[in-house]
Amino acid sequence: MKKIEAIIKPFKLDEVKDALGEIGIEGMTVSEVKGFGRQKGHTEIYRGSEYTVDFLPKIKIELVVTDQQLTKAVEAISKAAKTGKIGDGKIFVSSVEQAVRIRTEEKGESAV
Amino acid sequence: MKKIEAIIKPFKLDEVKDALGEIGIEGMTVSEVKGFGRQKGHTEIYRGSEYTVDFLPKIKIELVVTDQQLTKAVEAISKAAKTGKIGDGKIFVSSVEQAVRIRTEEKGESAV
Amino acid sequence: MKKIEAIIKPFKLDEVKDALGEIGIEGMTVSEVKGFGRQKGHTEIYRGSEYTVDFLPKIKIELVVTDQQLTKAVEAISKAAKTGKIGDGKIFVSSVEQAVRIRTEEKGESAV
Amino acid sequence: MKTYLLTIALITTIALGALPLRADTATNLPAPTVEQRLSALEAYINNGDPTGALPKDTNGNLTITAPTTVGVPGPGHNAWQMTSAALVLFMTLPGLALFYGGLVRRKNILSVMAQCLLITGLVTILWWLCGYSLVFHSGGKFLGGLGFAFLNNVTSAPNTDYSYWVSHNVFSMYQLMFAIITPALILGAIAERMKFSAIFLFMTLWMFVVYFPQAHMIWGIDGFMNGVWNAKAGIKAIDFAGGTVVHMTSGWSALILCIILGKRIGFGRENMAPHSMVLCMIGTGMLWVGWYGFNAGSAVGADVIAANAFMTTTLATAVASFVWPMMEWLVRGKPSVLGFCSGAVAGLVVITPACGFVTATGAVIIGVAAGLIPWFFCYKVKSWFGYDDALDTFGVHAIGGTIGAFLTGCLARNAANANLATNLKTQVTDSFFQPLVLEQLKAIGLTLVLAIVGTTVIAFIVKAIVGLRPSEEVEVAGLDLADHGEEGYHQAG
Amino acid sequence: MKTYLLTIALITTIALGALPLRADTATNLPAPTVEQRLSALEAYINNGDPTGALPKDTNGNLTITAPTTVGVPGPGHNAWQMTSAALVLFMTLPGLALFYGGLVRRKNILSVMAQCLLITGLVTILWWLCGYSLVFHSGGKFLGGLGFAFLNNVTSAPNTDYSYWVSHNVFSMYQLMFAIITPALILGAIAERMKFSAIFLFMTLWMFVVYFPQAHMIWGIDGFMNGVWNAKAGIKAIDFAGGTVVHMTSGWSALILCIILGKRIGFGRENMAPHSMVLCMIGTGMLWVGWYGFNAGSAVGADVIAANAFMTTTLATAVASFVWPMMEWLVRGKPSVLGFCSGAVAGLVVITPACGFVTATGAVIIGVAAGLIPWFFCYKVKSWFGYDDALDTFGVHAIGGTIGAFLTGCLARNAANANLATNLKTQVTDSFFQPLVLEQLKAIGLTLVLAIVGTTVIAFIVKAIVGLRPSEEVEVAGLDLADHGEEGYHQAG
Amino acid sequence: MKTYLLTIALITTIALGALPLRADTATNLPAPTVEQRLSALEAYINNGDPTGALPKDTNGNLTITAPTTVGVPGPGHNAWQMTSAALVLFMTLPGLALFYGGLVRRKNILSVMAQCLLITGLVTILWWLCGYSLVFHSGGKFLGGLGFAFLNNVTSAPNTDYSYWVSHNVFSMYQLMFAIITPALILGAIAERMKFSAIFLFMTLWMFVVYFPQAHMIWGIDGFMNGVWNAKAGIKAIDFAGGTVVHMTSGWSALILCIILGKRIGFGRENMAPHSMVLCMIGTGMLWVGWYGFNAGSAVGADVIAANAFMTTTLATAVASFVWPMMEWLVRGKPSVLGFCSGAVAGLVVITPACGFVTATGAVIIGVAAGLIPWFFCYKVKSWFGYDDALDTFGVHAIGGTIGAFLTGCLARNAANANLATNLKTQVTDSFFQPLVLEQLKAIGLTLVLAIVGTTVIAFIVKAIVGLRPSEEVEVAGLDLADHGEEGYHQAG
Ligand SMILES: Nc1ncnc2c1ncn2[C@@H]1O[C@H](COP(=O)(O)OP(=O)(O)O)[C@@H](O)[C@H]1O
Ligand SMILES: Nc1ncnc2c1ncn2[C@@H]1O[C@H](COP(=O)(O)OP(=O)(O)O)[C@@H](O)[C@H]1O
Ligand SMILES: Nc1ncnc2c1ncn2[C@@H]1O[C@H](COP(=O)(O)OP(=O)(O)O)[C@@H](O)[C@H]1O
Repeated sequence: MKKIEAIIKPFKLDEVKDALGEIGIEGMTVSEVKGFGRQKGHTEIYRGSEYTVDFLPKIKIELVVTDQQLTKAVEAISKAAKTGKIGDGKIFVSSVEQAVRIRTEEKGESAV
Repeated sequence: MKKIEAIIKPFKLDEVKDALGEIGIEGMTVSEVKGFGRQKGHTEIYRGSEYTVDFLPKIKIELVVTDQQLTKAVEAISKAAKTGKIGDGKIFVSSVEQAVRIRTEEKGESAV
Repeated sequence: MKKIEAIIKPFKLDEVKDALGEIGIEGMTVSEVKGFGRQKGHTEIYRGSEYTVDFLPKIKIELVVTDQQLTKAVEAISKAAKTGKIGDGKIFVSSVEQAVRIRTEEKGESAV
Repeated sequence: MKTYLLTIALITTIALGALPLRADTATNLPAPTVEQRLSALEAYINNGDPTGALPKDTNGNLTITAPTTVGVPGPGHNAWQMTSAALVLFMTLPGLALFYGGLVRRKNILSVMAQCLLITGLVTILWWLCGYSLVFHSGGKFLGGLGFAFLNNVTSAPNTDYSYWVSHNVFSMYQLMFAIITPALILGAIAERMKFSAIFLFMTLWMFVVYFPQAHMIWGIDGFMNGVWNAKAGIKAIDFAGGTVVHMTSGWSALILCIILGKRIGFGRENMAPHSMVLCMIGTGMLWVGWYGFNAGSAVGADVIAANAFMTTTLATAVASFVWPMMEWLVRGKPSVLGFCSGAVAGLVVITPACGFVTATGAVIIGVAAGLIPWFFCYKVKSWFGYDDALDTFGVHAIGGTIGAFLTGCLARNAANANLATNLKTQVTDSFFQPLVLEQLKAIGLTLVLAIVGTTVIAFIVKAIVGLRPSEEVEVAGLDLADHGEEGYHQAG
Repeated sequence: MKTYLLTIALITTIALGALPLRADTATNLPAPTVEQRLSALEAYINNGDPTGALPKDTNGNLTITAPTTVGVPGPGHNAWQMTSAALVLFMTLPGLALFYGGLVRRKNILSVMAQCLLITGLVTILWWLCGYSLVFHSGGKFLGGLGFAFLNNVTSAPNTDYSYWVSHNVFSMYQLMFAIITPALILGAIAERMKFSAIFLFMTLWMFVVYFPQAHMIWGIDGFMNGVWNAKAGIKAIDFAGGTVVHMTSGWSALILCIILGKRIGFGRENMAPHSMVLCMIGTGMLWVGWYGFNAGSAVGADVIAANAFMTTTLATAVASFVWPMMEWLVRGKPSVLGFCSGAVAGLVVITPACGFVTATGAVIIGVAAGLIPWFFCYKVKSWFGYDDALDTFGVHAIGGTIGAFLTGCLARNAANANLATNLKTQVTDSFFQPLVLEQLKAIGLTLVLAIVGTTVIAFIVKAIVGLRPSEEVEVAGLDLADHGEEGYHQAG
Repeated sequence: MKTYLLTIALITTIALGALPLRADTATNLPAPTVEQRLSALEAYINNGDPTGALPKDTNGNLTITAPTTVGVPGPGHNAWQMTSAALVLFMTLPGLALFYGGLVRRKNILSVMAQCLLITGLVTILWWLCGYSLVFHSGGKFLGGLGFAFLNNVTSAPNTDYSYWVSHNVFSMYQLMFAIITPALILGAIAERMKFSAIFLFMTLWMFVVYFPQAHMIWGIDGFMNGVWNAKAGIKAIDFAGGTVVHMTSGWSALILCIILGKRIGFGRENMAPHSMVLCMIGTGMLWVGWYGFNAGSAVGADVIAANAFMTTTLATAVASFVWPMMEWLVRGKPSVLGFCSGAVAGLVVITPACGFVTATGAVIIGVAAGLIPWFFCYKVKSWFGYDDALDTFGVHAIGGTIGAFLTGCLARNAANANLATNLKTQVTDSFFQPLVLEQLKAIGLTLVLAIVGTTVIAFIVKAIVGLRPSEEVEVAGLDLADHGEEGYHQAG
């Protein structure tokens, strides 16, 4: 099993979710994160004080997939999340050794 | 060392924490996430507009444990987090290569 | 490629970011988490009711680096985040198999 | 809009029409003399009877044509009464909704707001139908008649049973605002765990069984406990702005209902900390400001009594808002914002029945009592007994209202309110244990019985018909989504 | 500050100076008799003309020295008018800013607030320059003259064209608050997607093209549609507190502008749920409370008409706030907080033109209509047509204002407002389809044309000069950062 | 409660008792004539002396029985004063608490609220003890006597030193609200880093050392700088609603205290952006609305001067709220919500001393100055000097108050306030550099010295006794948890 972590632009979440749904993936976990990278942040000014906000709001999607699903999933995400503009984000893949579905105590790929 | 990531129902957090405490695990990191899976979301209506909220609030627990603690920890979580109803969540296990305790610069298992 | 996850004290974020910048690392993802460990929480009292808050606000930094950058990056973080007081946090390192830059579809180390 | 024809209009529509007093006698009577017109006008300043010095026949009818300033509202008094009514509404929307809403968990914030809004609409409709009439029309000792049903006969002319210079329709709306906030106070005890439909039914019944009778008994011109104005009152009690009517009824009903309802799931185990002390504090500020309408407005006129009530309300509230957190500081090491807020509200509650009857010194004493006793109840007594009065409606309103009713008996002074000399000469002797105290105790007893028995009966009826609590699943997920299909806050987007 | 010399001061500065009426005649005229002074004083109570019973020459000038109570404001009326003006400002800042701000997405909350604040400053400056004058100075049927430009001649003495007892400067500030909230209402339809500079330009032009003419026509003493006070009005319409002037103009303009502007990016696809129903509900409470200044304040004096407006406003609003969520409960299974809030605002909108003219029964009927019809528009009609009226300004204000104008025609009753007998004797016959209805329909038509044509023209001018919408990137990122360089909320720190 | 016996009651308790003037002479004197009664009544309309036209002996005692309208409050004036007092409290609770609270970081929001609440309770108690007396009882030039300690002799009858028609107890509560908000303003400069116990002690001392003397000097009937009413004033300055008393004292004290205190940990390095511009904007709206009570209420009566103050306050505030963000737009490319809010507050501050003395034109000039100068101080000057005035109390209140005091000297006009002709005939010549300007400069100087010296001394005393700052750990973690054991917001649950 593989874990895919994708950092994307927030307004792309729905499209990514749908793209994953189309290839049969219907489990994922999402969180709000702040990203720092090439995309420039913005400056906020409050009376005399300027604050540079380097961290931009991003969405992190985490999903564990079977080895076969991996390529299709990465492609689906990367296609749906792309705008072609700086700051589109990254996808990272790593290995997962075990998975458990708490409700049923199933283990392994069937738990995903 | 292994990293355990558990996605659980929010109101189960205290029970899981206590269960882990009982087996001697007292370090973990918790975040609020939104989960998407088989459990159905809900619909919100604001005047004429309906919004389907597919993403449900979940809690993600991350903890790094020594290899020996692994089985007990996974069991403790899975027992404490279980309600038997859909949406109870998942536990994923992966490998961690290195750990550092920032305060003391200890490395490896003793840092966990 | 390696993934570094660092749990640090919130007010240290800027220093850590700068320290990483100095060694040429300019991509990372940050999230607000709650940590549970040796550092004691606090008690809140509302009229007659006491609530013990065990979970303390922490910042989680995630960054994927090339194998060569790893040691320098871990050192930079651990130096910048250190106060010497309990609760300074942890750094965990694990392996990443693949990375994709969504915008360009670059893969591997160049995507990081 | 300017009122070109008002002078004429008033003579034709109001003076000749609405006021039966002069309706048939307006013609052919001698015109008022300058002296008579002047005395009618002077009465405006003192919020007195404009016909006080005018000649009347044995039936009390004027034997002269009424001056144009008789049977009409006075601008200063009407202005203050409209302002006061708006302020009392402000106490509920959004004051109380924020005070309570801040104290619940995030998932239930909207349920509190919806309940406050529901009560506002519901009680207004009941008030219009017959509620106002049952309280303020004369009728019996325990309930009024139906002469004002549908607000019939409730015009802009004053109802001299309650005020010489405030429009009857303004008075009725002012009193409506009290009828709205009273049941809304109950919501604090039962927050986070009562079905919306159950609240709907409960509140409807409660208004008829508890509020209307109690309000009539205390404030109705022929009410059983209206010691100030009803010479024939069975219990010669006094309650300036609603210590028994508002706070005791709601507070004691809240206790009963929350016991019948049972504790919230997870009570004592889960973290149920207020989701936003910020909202709670905003609500407190609004309650305090709005309460000037509640207390000083209860003089029904911008007169010397209103002025006194304004001062006593300020003193008692500020003192209590200081004492409560100081007790926390002493006992727990930290004065909390919730302590300041609770103290302020407790001060407002306890001074409510007393504000128009006590002096500055009395107000300060009341402030100290209000900071100590409800604090002790919320801090200690509640945990001894273990009932789940979620937001301390009992500790603050029931205890506060009861102390207030009692201390009003001890501290009412002729120097503060000359009306005490009318029907209560023998009760108010200006000593701490004056005879009035006994009357107040009787009133407290009767109010307690009404609230407790009434609520018990209603609660079981409601339980039988629609049930009281939502399913466990709904309660855990929060009432906002289940009952209203909405969430209080959305982060993203 | 105490006013030691006020009596003297008033005689010298105001009585002798400001009022041309008596300016040259004040000397050598006989002093007023006690009887005359008394009648001037009695007029205060009834908000009537203090010179009504005084002797005048054929030009209408007094033939006696004016009593000291002529040409000066009356305390009760002035107190109420100042309170009302403050309340109406409260409706915009922060009432409407919260009501609308809560309904947008997090990233646009500050843009709504900034727009409300901008309009407040901008409109005040226009008002001072010439806006007040164009509306309330006499001049033509469609627009007033410039005699009050820079608020010249607008002193603390009453302007008897509009009130006998309220200071002219207070009246001008009171009316300013209406001129502020009206364009601010438009913001609801175009929220989240219009450039700040475009709003600036649009609103400036709109005040001149739509608001000032409409307000003069309805409320100006010689206005074309001022049925109550202008005997020569072309259309004998009535609009107590601004159904056509405030709600129809803003609501219909909002529809046109939101259509010209186009839909928000992602409309119908993305989740655009209100980011904080809590703020929205707080705003609703403030709007309701402030609206008493709007409606009862429109009597310009704390008189019998204000009292009636206070009652009708309460009844209609509470009923509508009840009916709308009950319809939701029926149709969708859940009464929502937004339903309660929308119902309340709809009730307030629909009763606005009617409040000073209808009885309690009329108000309840209006409340029911206000709960049903705008609900149906927001719930159904909007989705049929598919325009993106972001926060339902059209559904609530345009539809509500139009229904209100119509129902005012049907339900205006002589019993509620004696002024209807002045110039509208033949229009108001106390039946549902009385002749007044036709006049109201004419006024509705003219208002519609003015709002629609005016807005269309202005919108295209603004589009040509500065453009209407921000870049897609800005819109997606949110207007707060792009237009104002700020974020509504910061978590960390 | 209706006031059946009020006419009688007033004669017995007040007319015969409370007012020494008539206490011993009430019997056996001839009754007032109709003409005399009428003139006493007419004085109500003009907020004048009801005994002005009545016959008196050489000691100033009436030689007739006082009419029933002498020595009693007037409803319209009392209504406005009570409304105003409530509005000024609203400015602090929750207005200022939100304005300031929104600008601090999340972890300190409750500390600001707790501090505002603490000051409210604390100052009320000091006021009751002796504060009111030290300010408003006659005594010396610099401090009053103790005749009103414990609010003794402060009844519902007017204190004719300050008002003919407003109840003395209402006046005392109204002035209390000023005494509350003034120290609370200081909180802005020292936010996020001063110990709660240190604030407690500092504020207690500061009231005695700075506020009570300053308020007495400016407003006390025999005050050293009371140019309007005290013919023997050493400095013939004017300050309508508190430019020196409220804003200069608090603003300059804030500067000194924040310098002595030192900067916040991380100042200039860490992100200290406001945690909620939304709360800040809500607070601004409330401040603006409440400020009508502050400014127009300072006329102590709903008279021509109040009316003028209402207008000038609106104009100056709206103009300043427009100018400040326009400067931002020009200089930085973006008008910010904080700019709009800061401009509004600056406008309110600068017009405060002037509002009752200037014309509409003067108000607009003041609005422009208020938008430019404090903006420049917050935007530029502050960063030049580098002190950590956390929320710009100095930039807005000290600078604003000082400009206001100066411009009041330049723009006070006889046409705006007839009282200027009493004791200031030679000072107010209706030109920009009239002699009054010099008096204002003297008052500015004396106020500066008092605030700066007073604050320095107190700050070092407090430092010695309890220390000023919390531990570094506490400051970093936030004051909410450390000082109050609470958090502002809870996400979960
Ligand atoms: N090395 C990295 N490790 C973890 N997250 C990264 C890394 N580099 C970039 N990111 C995440 O990806 C987001 C986009 O990166 P950025 O450099 O701005 O643009 P792009 O993806 O177009 O190269 C960042 O905001 C950050 O959240
Ligand atoms: N493949 C996956 N990868 C990551 N998270 C998952 C995956 N599948 C499910 N989850 C997480 O687990 C939660 C529960 O899953 P769900 O399918 O609703 O019920 P159950 O756990 O009972 O099968 C989801 O809300 C989501 O957060
Ligand atoms: N085993 C663990 N797995 C994951 N996170 C941990 C673990 N132990 C500690 N942490 C995180 O590190 C933070 C600091 O740990 P703590 O024990 O309080 O102090 P220290 O880092 O000084 O030993 C915790 O709040 C938690 O977020």
